[in-house]
Amino acid sequence: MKQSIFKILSNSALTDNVYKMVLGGDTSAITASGQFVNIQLDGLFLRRPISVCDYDESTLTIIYKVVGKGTEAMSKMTSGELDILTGLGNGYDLSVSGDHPVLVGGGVGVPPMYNLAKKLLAQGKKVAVILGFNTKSEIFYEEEFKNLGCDVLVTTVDGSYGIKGFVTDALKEVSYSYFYSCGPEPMLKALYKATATSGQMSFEERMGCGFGACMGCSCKTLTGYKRICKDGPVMRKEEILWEN
Amino acid sequence: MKQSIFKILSNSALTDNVYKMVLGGDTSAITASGQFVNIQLDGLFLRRPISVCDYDESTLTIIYKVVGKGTEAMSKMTSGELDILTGLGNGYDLSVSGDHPVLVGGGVGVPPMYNLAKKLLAQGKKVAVILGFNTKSEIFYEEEFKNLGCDVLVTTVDGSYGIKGFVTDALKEVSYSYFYSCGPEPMLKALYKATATSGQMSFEERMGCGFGACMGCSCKTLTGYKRICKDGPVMRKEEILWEN
Amino acid sequence: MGKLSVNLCGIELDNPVIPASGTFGYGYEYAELYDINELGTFSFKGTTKDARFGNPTPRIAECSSGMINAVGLQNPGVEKVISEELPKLKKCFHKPVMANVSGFSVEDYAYTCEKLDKEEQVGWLEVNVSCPNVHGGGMSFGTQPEAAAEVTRAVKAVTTKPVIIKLSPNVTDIVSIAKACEDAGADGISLINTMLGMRISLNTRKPVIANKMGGFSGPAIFPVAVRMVYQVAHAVNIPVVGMGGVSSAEDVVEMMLAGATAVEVGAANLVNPYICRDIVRDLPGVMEKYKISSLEEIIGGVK
Amino acid sequence: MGKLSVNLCGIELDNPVIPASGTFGYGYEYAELYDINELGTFSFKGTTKDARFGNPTPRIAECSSGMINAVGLQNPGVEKVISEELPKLKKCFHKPVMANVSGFSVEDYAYTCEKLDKEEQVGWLEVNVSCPNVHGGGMSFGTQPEAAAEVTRAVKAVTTKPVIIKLSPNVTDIVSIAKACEDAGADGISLINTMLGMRISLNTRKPVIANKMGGFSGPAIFPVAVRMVYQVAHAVNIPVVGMGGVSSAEDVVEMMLAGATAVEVGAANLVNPYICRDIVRDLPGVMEKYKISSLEEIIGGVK
Repeated sequence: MKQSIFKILSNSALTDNVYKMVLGGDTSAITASGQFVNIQLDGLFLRRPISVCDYDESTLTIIYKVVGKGTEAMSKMTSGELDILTGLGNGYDLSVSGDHPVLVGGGVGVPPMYNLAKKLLAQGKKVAVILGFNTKSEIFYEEEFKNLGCDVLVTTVDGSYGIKGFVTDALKEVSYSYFYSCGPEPMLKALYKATATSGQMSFEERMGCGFGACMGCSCKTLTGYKRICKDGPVMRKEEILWEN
Repeated sequence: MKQSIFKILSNSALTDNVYKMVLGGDTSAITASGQFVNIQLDGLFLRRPISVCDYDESTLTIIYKVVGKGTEAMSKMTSGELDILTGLGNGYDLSVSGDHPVLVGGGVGVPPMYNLAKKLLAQGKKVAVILGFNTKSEIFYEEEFKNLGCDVLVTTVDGSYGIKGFVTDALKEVSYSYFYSCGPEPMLKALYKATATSGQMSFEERMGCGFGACMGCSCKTLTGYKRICKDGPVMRKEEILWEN
Repeated sequence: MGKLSVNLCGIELDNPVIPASGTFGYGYEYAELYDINELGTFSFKGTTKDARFGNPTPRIAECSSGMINAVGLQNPGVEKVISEELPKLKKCFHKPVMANVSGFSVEDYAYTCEKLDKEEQVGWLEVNVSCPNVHGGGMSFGTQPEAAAEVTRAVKAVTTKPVIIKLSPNVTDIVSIAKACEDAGADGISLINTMLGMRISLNTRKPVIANKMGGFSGPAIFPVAVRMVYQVAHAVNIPVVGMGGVSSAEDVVEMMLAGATAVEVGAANLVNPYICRDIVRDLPGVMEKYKISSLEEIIGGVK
Repeated sequence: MGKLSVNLCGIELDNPVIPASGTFGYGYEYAELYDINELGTFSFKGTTKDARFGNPTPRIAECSSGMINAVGLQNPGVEKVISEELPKLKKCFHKPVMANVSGFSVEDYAYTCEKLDKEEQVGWLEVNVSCPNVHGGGMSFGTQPEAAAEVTRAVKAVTTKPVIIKLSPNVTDIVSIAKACEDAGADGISLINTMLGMRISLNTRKPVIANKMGGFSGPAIFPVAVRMVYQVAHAVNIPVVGMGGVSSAEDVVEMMLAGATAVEVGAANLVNPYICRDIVRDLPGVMEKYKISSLEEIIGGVK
């Protein structure tokens, strides 16, 4: 974990309420795909945790949906600096992917799949990607994943684009050695049942600190109590305990 | 009273801890010398009341001393906009000045004398000005008053510049028809005793609203309870009641 | 009824927005800024039997997301309020107004309320039982259920208009006090009054406020206010007027979901004199955003 | 003694800065960020007799200048704390540590404190009497003087180290509770614990926190904390540890002027993990600015 100042390089809308922000700064603390950053915003007390979409030595890309005061304030930023904690969370373990993993992202669960796909492709893996949205107007990053060289399937609940239905409907058409996923809990639950292989899922929870100190985001797993922010956000399918 | 947005045109240091800020905006609510404005600052709850040094149709000049979080934040501003309530307080009554009034300002009580001097000179009055400071390094606006065409006397407590002593020592060397003053309470008290004529004094107090609603800055006078912010800050010598 | 209107103790308000006592004077300073008839009503400056100057200055201190005040119920006394302030108020405000009353003995409260009850424009009596109590040894009426009930009974005995008891948050068990007032005949409960707070100046090494401590208000106390409004609204069967740090239309909706029938806005008026008018104008948009067809329907919406 | 050092119940602290329980774990997460031996000491995660998962999530809500938490004393239980956490703590922290203890019965408190009292690195026992009390019918030990005194006596009977009782601010008369603890043998008082607060989501029309209400902390509660520290410090003759919204070296000095011998920093750690180290480093500059030669000298400087 590292606390440092990032410069806003760009901030643009991908859909009606989903934005992409590129920041310049020290990314050395980011060690894995699937980690998140925690952003301090003027006038708000708690930092706002946002998953990392992509990063290199000097830039950080995040994609966020406007859901409250914090993300609304972010969506209006055009320049300036942000105090950010980087390198938070465990991130995905690539070592167990097998040779043709599938990456499943739903809504704002799509972004972390991007850097993960890059890394897996760099390791010579064949990467299939399933992107789930409610409707056509909410779709983002389909082209970006294609440009990386992934096989991309898009699903929309209302059938306005791609496969009609849920990510699990697209999963039937894919052969995969392992799965990685991020998205709303109902999607993860459905995937848990629908997947034939082992895999990893990234979870969301309201956080206090984001670095394991406050126990604000604890959850129960088959291997004991875990902190989403520090021991997660990524959990292995084998340890997940669905409480309801 | 009017609430409007002003643009910071300039902000520069006059001494170690006294700054001059020029703002652009709608000054139509300012009706008299000696009034003040109330400025909203990010991250601070209450507005900060600051006396008006000078104004014209489209610009407002304030001079402020760094004493706390608010003024410290202001001192660092180089550009941007401020939400300001203008036209607060009664201001000075020029109609009773006689033909050669004296204006007495002490420290940050100096600024409101500037616009007052301008107005009195415009009415063809002969204006004497006494500026009191602790030491040479704290002196500001001597030249500005001279350039207006006032007879200017400067006093310093340590004698490092001008007349050694207090404004009351300089008062002895001036003949005047009436006096106007603004400064720390001990100075006003001394003036109250030392002045041979009637006059007006501007008082300071911690304020809540600044426009007469909260009774946060009440004081007792010989003509009843007054609100410094609304019935003041200017009081006539005849109504002043010194409580201690 | 309009989608913004609510019924407070039998009187319909065009909207639930009410400037709180002590932050709105007797209305006419604000009437110079906008037509205050846009408001549901307002609660005028705390009035006592006799005229009071209040506490020495400084009376105000700044805090994170709030302020402390120690004005000390400055007011001209009930006779002058009736003879001088209410006529001026009548000129700029044409709706029933909430009369805020404080006292230092049960007799004080009864005396002042009986006088104001006879004033045509007074719609409700808001009885502030959170002020220093002389004859009770420094404690305040609002911190003892029996004392609060005693004031309530005394006021109800000499008045005809709805009596709303305004409670202090500086207590262990707000519910027991609210229930005692209800049992004693109160027509409504308003809460929360300010929290007891203190700031110290590092420069002078003295309290910022001459009176040492004062009433802490502003957005900082909103979470405590929402909690107490929720607790009280679910424990009594009379209307609750919620207040404490409210400064936006969203805050008003949150207070109503917690159980408030109407909402008072206090400290925010001192920072933005137009805030109550702005909140009234913002409410329809906020209702649309959160799919609220009528404010009446969401009162106590959180079980 | 150094100009920053203070003496807390017979143990000298290099400086008065103490991360508060529940915001600093058992220290080692922060030890990855900086040398936590720069701190005066810290109060470790609230420990109970048995292991607890705590409350359902969400446990966190945002507020103006603060936050609400409803973690619910998640901890592995005193045996595991001693066998697994303290050894890890010992590796990164070499000073006496403050052991924070909670319980649900007088026996719980005594049991847990007796065990921790025997641990060499434990310098003080901070007994949190502001948690839900099962056997007392929903009230909390910290809201009744006699209950707080009962816990104090039970803990003192089985321990040898200084016992500091941590009080709840959600009470009518904090002084009476502090005095009861002093009379029962407490070596110190720490306050304030969090205020009971609540937020409601306009989107879901449900409380933001699964447990409905939670503990409100952050700069928002600082004025209430300063007031209560001042009241208690002037009423008891044992050291007071001040906390509640402290987030700067200036806040530390203000708390000490109010009467605090040492100062705990809570919520601020969650926003800036380096804040306590920064405060320690900022203190000399702040002392110079306000002409303070030694912190010991300003304790209770405001009469």
